[in-house]
Amino acid sequence: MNAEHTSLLSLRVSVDYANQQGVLQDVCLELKRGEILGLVGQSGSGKSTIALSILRLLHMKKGVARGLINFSGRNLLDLSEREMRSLRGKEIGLVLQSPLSSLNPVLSIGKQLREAWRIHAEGDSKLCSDVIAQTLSSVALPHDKDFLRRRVSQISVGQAQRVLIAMAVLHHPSLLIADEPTSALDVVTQTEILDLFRKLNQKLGIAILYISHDLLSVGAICDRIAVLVAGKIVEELPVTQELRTTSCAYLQQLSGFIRTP
Amino acid sequence: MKVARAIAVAVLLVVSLCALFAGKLSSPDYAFQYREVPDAAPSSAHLLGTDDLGRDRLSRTLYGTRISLSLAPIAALISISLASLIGGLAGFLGGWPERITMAVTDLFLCLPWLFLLLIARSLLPLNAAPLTSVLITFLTLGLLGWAAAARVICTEAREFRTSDILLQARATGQHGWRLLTMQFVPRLRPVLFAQFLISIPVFILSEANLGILGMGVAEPLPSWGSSLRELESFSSFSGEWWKLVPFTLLVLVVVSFQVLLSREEISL
Amino acid sequence: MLKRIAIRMAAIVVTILIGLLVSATLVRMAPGFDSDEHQLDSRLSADTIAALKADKLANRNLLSFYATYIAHALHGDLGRSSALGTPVSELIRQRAGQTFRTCGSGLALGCGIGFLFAFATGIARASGLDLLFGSIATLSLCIPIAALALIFVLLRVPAGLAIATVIYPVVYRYARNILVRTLSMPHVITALAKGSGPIRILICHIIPVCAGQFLAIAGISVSLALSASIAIESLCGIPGLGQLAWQSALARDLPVLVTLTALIAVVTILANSLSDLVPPTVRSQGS
Amino acid sequence: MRRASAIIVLLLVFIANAWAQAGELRLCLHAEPKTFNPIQVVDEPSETIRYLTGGVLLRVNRTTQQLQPELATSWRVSKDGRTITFRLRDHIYFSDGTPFSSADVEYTVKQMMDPAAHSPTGDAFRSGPGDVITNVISPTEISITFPAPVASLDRQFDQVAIMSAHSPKKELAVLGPFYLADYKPGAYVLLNRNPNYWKKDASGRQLPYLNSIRLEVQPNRDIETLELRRGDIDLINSIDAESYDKLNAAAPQLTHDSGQSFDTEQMWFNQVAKAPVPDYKKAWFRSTAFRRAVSEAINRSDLCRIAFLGRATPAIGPVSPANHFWFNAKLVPISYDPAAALTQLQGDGFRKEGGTLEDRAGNPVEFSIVTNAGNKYRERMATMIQQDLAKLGMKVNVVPLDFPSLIERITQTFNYEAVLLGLTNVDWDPNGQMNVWLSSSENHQWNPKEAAPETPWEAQLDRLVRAQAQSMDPKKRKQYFDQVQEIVYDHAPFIYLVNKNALSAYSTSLTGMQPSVLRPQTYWNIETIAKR
Repeated sequence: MNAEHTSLLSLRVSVDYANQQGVLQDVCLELKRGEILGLVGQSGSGKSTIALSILRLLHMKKGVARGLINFSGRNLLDLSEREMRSLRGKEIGLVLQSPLSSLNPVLSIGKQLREAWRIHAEGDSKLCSDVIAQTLSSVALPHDKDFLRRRVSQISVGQAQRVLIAMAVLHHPSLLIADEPTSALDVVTQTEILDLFRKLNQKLGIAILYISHDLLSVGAICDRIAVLVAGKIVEELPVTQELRTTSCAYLQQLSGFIRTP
Repeated sequence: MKVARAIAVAVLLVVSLCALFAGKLSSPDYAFQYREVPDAAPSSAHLLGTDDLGRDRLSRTLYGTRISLSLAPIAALISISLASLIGGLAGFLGGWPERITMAVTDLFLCLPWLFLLLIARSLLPLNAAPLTSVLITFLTLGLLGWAAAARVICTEAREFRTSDILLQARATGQHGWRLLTMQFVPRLRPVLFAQFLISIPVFILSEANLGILGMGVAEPLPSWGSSLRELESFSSFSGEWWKLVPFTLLVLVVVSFQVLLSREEISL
Repeated sequence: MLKRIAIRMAAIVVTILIGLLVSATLVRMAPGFDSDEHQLDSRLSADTIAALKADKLANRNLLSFYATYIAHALHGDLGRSSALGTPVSELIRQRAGQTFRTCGSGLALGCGIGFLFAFATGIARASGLDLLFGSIATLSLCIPIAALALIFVLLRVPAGLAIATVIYPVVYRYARNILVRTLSMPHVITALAKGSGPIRILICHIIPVCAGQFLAIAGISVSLALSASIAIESLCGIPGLGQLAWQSALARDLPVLVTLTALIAVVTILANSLSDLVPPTVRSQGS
Repeated sequence: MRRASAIIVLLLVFIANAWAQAGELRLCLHAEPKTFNPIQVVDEPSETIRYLTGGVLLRVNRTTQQLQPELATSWRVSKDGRTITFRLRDHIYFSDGTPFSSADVEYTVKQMMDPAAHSPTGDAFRSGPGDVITNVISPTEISITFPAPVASLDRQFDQVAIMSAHSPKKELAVLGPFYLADYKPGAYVLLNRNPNYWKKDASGRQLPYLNSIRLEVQPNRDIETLELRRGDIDLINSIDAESYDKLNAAAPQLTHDSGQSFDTEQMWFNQVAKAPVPDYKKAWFRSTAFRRAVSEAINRSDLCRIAFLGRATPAIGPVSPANHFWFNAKLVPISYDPAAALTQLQGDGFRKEGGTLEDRAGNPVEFSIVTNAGNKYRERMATMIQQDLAKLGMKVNVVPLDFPSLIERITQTFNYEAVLLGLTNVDWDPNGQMNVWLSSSENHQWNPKEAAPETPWEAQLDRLVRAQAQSMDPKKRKQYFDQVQEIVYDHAPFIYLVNKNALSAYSTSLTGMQPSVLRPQTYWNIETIAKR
């Protein structure tokens, strides 16, 4: 069996919030191993809700998910909280959109990385620092003591985003959920981060659910695109190499999809 | 949770309707002393019995509800507004305005305000109408109650000032009023809400305590506070449940506020 | 650094001096400053009444009182109580220990339970718990403090518990709501997504981040405890500073009240400086 | 075996505790005592301690209301009422062992009358200008001459605790049944049995029976009642009506109602000419018809029944009917008659329009009654008077004020309209009230320090109280005082409302109790009280 063709994640969920019904209505998504799926949609269309419901963190926003979330052959909605916890960070990683506030402001970066490692791994501190150093260099960050001792307020936004990504891929998860990871970044950093995602995908074989409203970036790295409008998937298309290079017209068409209803 | 909220709405609605139609539901004269039956147990004539002077407890409770329940939240709002204005501004501006405001707040928390209230009473004419003095009382309470909350809000605002939520919001072009309403106020809401819930019963009780300075609700006007003062010699309560009705009502109302206002789900 | 501390100290001293002036003015201007309950005693001659009031009348001129008070205070002499005739410093020495114990235990207990319950509602993710603890808080807020004191005497429970009952609702409400806000912050979601358990989230990602606010709450609960101790000590007959404050307020005892205000101001300022010790958690970028 | 010995030890500890407590009387003071110096006493807590520790020459028997000898075996008052001669007991020692002689009495009188000492106790003897002459005739005999006659001179010595002239312990050396052993400010005063106390009981056993008295400082009356019920204290000297009622329901064996006391609750109108009150209101307050109408429109029996739960009696005048000798028996209780009151008002130019009473000029009658806040009974009475007077069409506002503010208003600024207060009468002899009736006095509360009597009846009062003070003949004095009571009755400068009952409560373990209406009601015979 070729890993490329087995399904990693397939979901079919509806989500209600306490103060808003039908945020997601029977949304179906399928993600293969090693694939990058772009999820695009306007703000408020329910993209982040999908991310949180896969990680089963929806209750943080007072939401309830119903349906089926099949991940590596298990329905996540049936798992206990303890089982779920061992899955988070180990098999599914998450990168949020505002890197500076997504890192703990009072702990040093090194400490947060070590924490992320220790939650799911045994072993001495030597191994731990090795893995961290390795991961940091793979996201093109320095891994000297001085950098690790810094806090989030002492690094740049781009660096913070790389730290977040490093933290998410520390355990080589099979799925990485990136919720608008580039929206807070400048164009140059954006490109760098996108390159990084592609590299991680190719080198480590990590499947990525790439959530964004920025069609250009989605078009740049994704294998397929799903379009979410008002809680429903309205379009699912593959992105071919050809499209990727001369994509303008097509993307325009997609934009139409997003804006019309 | 939905059920709880529905119950809360129902409680508040019933209580305010009862207060509104106090005259229809009970004897309209809350001040009349039925001197043949002082301190009586509930009967068909007096559904909640009578107080120590023979006044109908039910009508006193209902009219008292009208006064306390309309004025205490207003006083709470005044103190919240002051606290968020002073604390928020100080924390937001930072630097010396913050330091001075905080020094003033510290000072405010330890000054003997009792004497200010005494001075205020001596300036008020002795024949001031009961309602006027109630209004003044609650107003004073609202004006004096901000300091503690202002401290918490200031700390909050200081964190907000230095956070990059602000930076990011600024970066996306929000500024001024919009920044205030979109970012700052929602962030402060939990603290303000806490302050509101704490203040209501505290103000209702303080009004009763101010009564002993001559600044509370003057006789014969009823208020929850003066009914609650009866609890102070509670050893007489063995089995006299009807004396606990105002207390129970107050607890019910504040808990209902709590259920209604707490929108945030808490969990980890 | 030394300069900063010096400025800070100077600011505290100025605050206290202003506090002294304001409280002296309030007491002096309050009605009944010149009066004495023995004025109604028909057995006493005018001479005797004048003698009874002599100590108080010596303080009639506010500015001269203020000047002498500060001059003497610099030499460690806090004056003499005009109602009890005892040196103020001795009165305070006799009573400070009692109040320290009562308020200290009350504060520890009140803050402890308040924070504990707030965390419990946070961790257990049950809104039922919140309703329960919130209702307990409401209940204790709705009981008049005099009744509270009486209940505690009836049950032979130490007065510290009564102070804890006053502090708990405030600490619980503020702490719980700050906790709720912090819980929805992105770094907590990140930490959750890493697979951290609730305890770890609380200890590593919430408490350090909210330390400033939590200390601010602890700080204001100190001044709350002090004001509660006035009522509780005088109702329960506990010979502490609170009881002294109440007696002096009734007697318009200027030297005692002014000294107590200064004392409370020092404690309040120190307590409230706690939250300033913690630097703002999130610094603006660009360093 | 070990368990048995443990039980025995426990039992012994328990018995020892019980033994130690058996002879200890415990009660509450309601405030901090301000002084332990007997001549400086003004406040009640200090007076309690003076009573329990001080040895006096003569004592008023609180049951018979008669004088009895104590440290003096006999005494004689001269005809002019200025000189008193005492013969003292022999072989008496102070609590610290210093012997007692007439020199100590001389010392005490000198201290008390020293103008620089401002002794409140001495005020009772200050009848005129001049020096007090003491003449030590022998170690057991002394005569004291005052510059002017002192009304009921001998009875005043009930308040004079003899101090030692020589003891190094100064005023802490005492002749009374107990001495001050320990004092923790704000917490308690501990008195121990005076081993040198001179009195013996009929069987020759030395008094007092009690080993010690522990006076706990406890301002809260509710807690005091609670402690009595629990057995933490043994005695409540004067308990308020409501606590009495509760206690009576739960444990009737503890409560004692000695009946109508000497204390009065009264209200009066502000008649001060320069008071900051509108002139038309002053005119009402100065009208005898207005005051009498108000007095008659108040339902006193309702006040007693409801405000005091039946533990009070309608008052008639300044002297309580319980004071059998001095009360003017010709006075009849003031009848409750709103109709007559209205007629009386109409005669004075008032008229009732709709529900409102108006004076001649058409001003609606509205005034405020101030009273001291926190006194439940006075607040209740004021509220009831509010409803009573509403029947006449008067609008009354009840304003409770804290005590110092109230005193300032009624003694200094005169910024009040009517006040409701109580006065305690410590003295059996109404001479103690003299300052209240003299129009020139500061204690002439409705209109203090009048340069000359402003009304004929006040002039008459001045004459009568002066005459009774000069006279030594009890019958004459009684006649003068009867007239004083009649004038006060007719002109109602004070509207007397009720006489509270003397209520007390004490544990059944106390024996020898003889509660009285005179202060100190329950422990006046402290030396013969024992605790089982």
